Amino acid sequence: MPEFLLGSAAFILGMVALGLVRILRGPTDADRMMATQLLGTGGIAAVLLLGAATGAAATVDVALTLALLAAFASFAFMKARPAQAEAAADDHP
Amino acid sequence: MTAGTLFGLCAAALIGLGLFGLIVNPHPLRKILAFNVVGSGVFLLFGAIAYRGAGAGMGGDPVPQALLITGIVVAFSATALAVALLLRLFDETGSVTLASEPPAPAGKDPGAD
Amino acid sequence: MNDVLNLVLAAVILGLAAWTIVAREAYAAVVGFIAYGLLLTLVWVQLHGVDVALTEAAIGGGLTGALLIGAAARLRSTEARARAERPGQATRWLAAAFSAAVTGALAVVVLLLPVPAPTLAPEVVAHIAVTGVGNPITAVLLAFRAMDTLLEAIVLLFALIGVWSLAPDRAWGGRPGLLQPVDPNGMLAYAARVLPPIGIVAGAYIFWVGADHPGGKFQGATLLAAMWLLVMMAGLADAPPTSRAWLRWLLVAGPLAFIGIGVVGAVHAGAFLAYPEGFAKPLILVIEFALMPTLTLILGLMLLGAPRRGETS
Amino acid sequence: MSAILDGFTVVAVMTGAVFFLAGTVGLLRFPDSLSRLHALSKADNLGLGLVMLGLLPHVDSVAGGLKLVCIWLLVLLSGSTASQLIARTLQRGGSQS
Repeated sequence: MPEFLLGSAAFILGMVALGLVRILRGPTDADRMMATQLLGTGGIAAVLLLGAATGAAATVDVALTLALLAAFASFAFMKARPAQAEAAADDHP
Repeated sequence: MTAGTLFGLCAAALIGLGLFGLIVNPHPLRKILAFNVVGSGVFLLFGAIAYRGAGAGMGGDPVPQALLITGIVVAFSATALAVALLLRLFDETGSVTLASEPPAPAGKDPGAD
Repeated sequence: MNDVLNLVLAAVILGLAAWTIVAREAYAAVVGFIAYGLLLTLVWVQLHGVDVALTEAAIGGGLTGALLIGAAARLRSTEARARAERPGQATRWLAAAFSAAVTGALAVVVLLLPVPAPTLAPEVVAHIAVTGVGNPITAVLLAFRAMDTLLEAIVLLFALIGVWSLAPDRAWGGRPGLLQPVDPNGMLAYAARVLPPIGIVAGAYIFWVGADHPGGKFQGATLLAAMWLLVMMAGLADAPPTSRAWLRWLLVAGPLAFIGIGVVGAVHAGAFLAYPEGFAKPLILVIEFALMPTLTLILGLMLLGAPRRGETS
Repeated sequence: MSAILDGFTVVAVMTGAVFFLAGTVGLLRFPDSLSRLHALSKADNLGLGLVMLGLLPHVDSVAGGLKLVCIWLLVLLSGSTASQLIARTLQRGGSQS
């Protein structure tokens, strides 16, 4: 069973990492943030799977912290964005 | 290859990447970012060494791991101070250049104030 | 299977670090850096450092990300000019050669690390019973190397004083950060009402389990600070003016309590920060409780930056 | 009994992984930002939800299980709020350019 859980963690991580190509391609900052959000969710799933595979109960707390702080970072992104929405529109016509 | 060696080598590469960015990126904010990459590389190297020190029923050597926590928090405070300095410079002069003689305003940015 | 996972992690981390360095816009680079911090958290789990993973998740990805993204947004107009200052080809090649040499040297060091690795883990196991706490990391942070933690708290305080001292004269003692208008569409305000109660419970929980399981004051304080910042970001509360006496007292209370206990140790146990026999755990708990509000305030205020407005606006 | 539970875990986690796959494909292949956002929320909600569901039989206490559910609810809440905000900025950006 641990092998299966680790394999799933690697698979999910590989998948969301592929999604990071969106960070490279953009075109808008919102797209980049979406890729990070997907990575955040995938990261939480991977941490949970890792914790179940190794039996380390405390990893659930890592996932909890990630869930709260990832939300905080994406809100900070949203709050910072309107100030430069026009600049972004110039960069990506 | 054990996880310790793999992430140790990964850390070495991160430190190199960060140093490169620190030298060639002219924008101070990018230098701060690059410095954080160097910092996390150093932390990771330290963490890989802590991992190798597993023993006595522990997954890693707890002493370097505790120092890492201290290091991460202090690195955040240094970053915050650097960003505050940078923003004050920007408020004061409207530019953040580190060049001793600012270049002619050929690359005038329409967004600059 | 574990090796596959580690390889994927290492590859993605290197890719993201490279993106952080070469991306054209600072904004895109910071988004890459947030993702990078997230993946480092997973690496710490893989390296059996759950305490470090918690810290990285809280500070590396969350707080640093929010700090840098705000700065990147404000400095966007300066980027075009900075691009014109890019160093010449020769400098870049030299920098690349230098960085590659550093990496190579470090890689050799990593490959030549002694076997068996030196470790202090048996020492910690042998002496942890004296401290009364169950989490070895907490024992190291607050008993075996308590001096480090005390100095760290003071470094944090000095960094905050440094940030505050960057205030322009007219805003001295005023409120840090910008006045946030209440979000008209209400989504952020909604999140800022629903998330903090959960986040505060989670932060208190992570703080509380720190004595016996991974967790502790830094991680808990970061969660609390993030929730406080979220409420301010949504405009539901304003930052306190930096001239307030209660604020300044709270900021020094943690380090002062820490130093006080250290002096008591010098008198009763023979050395600064030594705990009298049998009193180790209660004293550690007192220090943790005293540091918690201080750390929360310092971490939050550091992210807000220097005061930029008067007390009233 | 444990074989049934293990089977349940395998099926749930694999289905969750498929949703992550779908989310990635959507994020990479969909033509515009709003449909990419749609793909993202499926991975967020269902992918993590199914993984969490699959791990529930493995927790060692009721509190551990509750924590798992709490994490999922948190991600649901913050994910949907962030999606709303992203969509609004996209709309605003679209009307400007």
